[in-house]
Amino acid sequence: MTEPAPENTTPEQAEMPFAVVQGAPVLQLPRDLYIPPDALEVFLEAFEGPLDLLLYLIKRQNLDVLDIPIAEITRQYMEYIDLMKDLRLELAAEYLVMAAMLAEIKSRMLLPRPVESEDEDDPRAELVRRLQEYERYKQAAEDIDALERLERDVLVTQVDFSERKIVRTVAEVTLQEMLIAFKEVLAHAEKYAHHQVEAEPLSLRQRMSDVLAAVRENEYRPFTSLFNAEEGRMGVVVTFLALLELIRESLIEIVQSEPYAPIHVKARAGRVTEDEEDSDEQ
Amino acid sequence: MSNEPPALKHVIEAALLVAGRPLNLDALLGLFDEIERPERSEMRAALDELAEDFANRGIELKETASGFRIQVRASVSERVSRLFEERPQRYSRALLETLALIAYRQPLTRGEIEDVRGVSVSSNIMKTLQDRGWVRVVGHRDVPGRPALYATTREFLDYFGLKSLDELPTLAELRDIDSINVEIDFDGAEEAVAEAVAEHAAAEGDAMDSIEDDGDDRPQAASSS
Amino acid sequence: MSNEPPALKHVIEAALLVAGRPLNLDALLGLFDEIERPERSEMRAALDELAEDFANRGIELKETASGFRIQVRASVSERVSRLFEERPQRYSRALLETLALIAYRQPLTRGEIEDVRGVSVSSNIMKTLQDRGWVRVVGHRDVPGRPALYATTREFLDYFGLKSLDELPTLAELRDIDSINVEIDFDGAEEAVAEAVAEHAAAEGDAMDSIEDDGDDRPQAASSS
Repeated sequence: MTEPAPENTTPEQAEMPFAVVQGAPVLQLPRDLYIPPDALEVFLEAFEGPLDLLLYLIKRQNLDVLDIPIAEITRQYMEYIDLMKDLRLELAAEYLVMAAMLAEIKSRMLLPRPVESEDEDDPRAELVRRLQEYERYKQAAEDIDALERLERDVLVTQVDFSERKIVRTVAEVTLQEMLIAFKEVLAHAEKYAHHQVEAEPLSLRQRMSDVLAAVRENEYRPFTSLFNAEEGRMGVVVTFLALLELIRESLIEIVQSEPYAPIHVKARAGRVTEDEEDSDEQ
Repeated sequence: MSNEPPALKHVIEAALLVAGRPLNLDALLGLFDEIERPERSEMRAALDELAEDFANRGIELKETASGFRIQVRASVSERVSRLFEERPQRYSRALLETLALIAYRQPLTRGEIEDVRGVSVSSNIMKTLQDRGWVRVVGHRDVPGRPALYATTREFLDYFGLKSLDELPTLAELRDIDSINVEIDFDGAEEAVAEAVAEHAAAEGDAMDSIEDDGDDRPQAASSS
Repeated sequence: MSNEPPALKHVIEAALLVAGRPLNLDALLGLFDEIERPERSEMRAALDELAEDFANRGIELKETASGFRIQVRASVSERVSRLFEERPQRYSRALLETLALIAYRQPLTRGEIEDVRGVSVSSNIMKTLQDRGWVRVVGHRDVPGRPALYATTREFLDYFGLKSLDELPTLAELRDIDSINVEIDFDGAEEAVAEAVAEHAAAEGDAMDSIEDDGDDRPQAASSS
């Protein structure tokens, strides 16, 4: 909100004193101030529509919205409408609709009213309702505008943190979760007889993987180099069984150039793929 | 610098300063592994301490809808904003009134906004409100044409420094035309306050006062531009 | 907030916190009109005070070539960095099943996993498992298409706290356990494995002796790198 420029007399009703004397309305209406035509244009454009203009006319005269002197307000309203027409301002249709409504209320006010009048019988009731409804949101808009808001009133702090470490986190999982998941696969797999998953020593499976990872297809590796005596008899047995299983699954080849010559092992697979290179880096 | 681990409030301070967004309690707790994680009550206490530390400074701790942020106080912002050439955008009355209607009466259609304001609402205004992220379409009214229903967003609350819609300024009471002839008694006055907004009628106290004051009690009504 | 004007150091602090760039002495002096502008010496003194205020805090005042800036101290930097972590998603059931199948049936191909699971295995799952270092390709099956053979890694064992795959429950045990308790007595499982191996070995009795002699000189090279 800004202070109004002196000559513009912008219609900021909030700045007007508001002192209604109920039951004794001030009938001595202040004279309209003279407004130069160019200022008038700015002035009129400042209104947010007919309700806004009406509210201005009412508040300017310290009148209560609930008790509008319709004849007088209608006269003033029409003066502004005529002015706008004279100035060839583009007049929104809503202004004319309001003019018609005011004229209608005025004529109904002239009719004699029953003594016990219900409020819906007051010809002004609908207008009063609309004016009040508009006024409260007009006020609410001013209240919202007055809230401390970002950029205009408060600034958000932001410290540069470009040197931050990029932390990549990965999902965590427990062994238990994995086993439960697996149990369900098993249950599923068992429904299909041809996919029986048999019990077998896992160390054999692991050793198969280890051996397979250690041998290359285009490189003969001494058979004996696959064994580690430090593992003891059991370890050696497991390695051997792993080799047998790998041969059975046609995953490795055993080569012996002549009887009693050293035995060599190589992978049956052909070229080393990129996959393999990648996984070897780990 | 000493080798002591930094105080919780100083971790919070650093986090809020670099985050670039408001952080809620959970986000702050998320800075810690489970083992070392402070209790929520400790976190709250540390936030209180931090707010106190800022008491006479140019910055303040503010909680809004999305969480906590550290902001420069209004009293210092004006000077500091000299750093920026760009002036903050100003908003027209038409836009603010439209925003107010959506805030207090959400969800509602453009036609319903126009009914209250008595003039048409330009598409530009609706677009600006949505571009700013203050307003969004939350559905469509089940009437011919299926007009969009608008509501305010969390960004709206953050921008205006509110924790929730409850913190919006109280809407003025509607008075009944009958009250002209009756001793002023506003107790029975209109309760048809916007559905989405909590009623603050009690807190507002005497409706007459609020009308007479006409906004005098609002925080710093006209000073900032 | 009191009505006193904020201390110079607090104006500086606020300015540095919102500027988004380092501010030199001239930029800071530019916040003030000529009449109210502090002396350079006052500005320097205020900067020194501010730097002192920051001692023991999570932030510090730093002078760089282009001016002063406030930055996060190394001591809290790591913790605060967590704000920028991407929240990890939980692994899907499909991924866990795939991992378990590889663990129990290795080495095996994707097609073989699919046969057991009855559904296809997405490339994404295989990639995630390999990125995580839990699974690797150890070879290719010599069949048309030469599919990759997958196996678990040492990292897999480490992650799940296993010394070897033998510590996993046997398939038979898995079937019987309703809710699997990971702390089951693995000794029993090991024994079962040992027995199975022994039986197997007994059947292949002859071969065993000769191999024993051969394996002396070379360390087993197969464990994953």
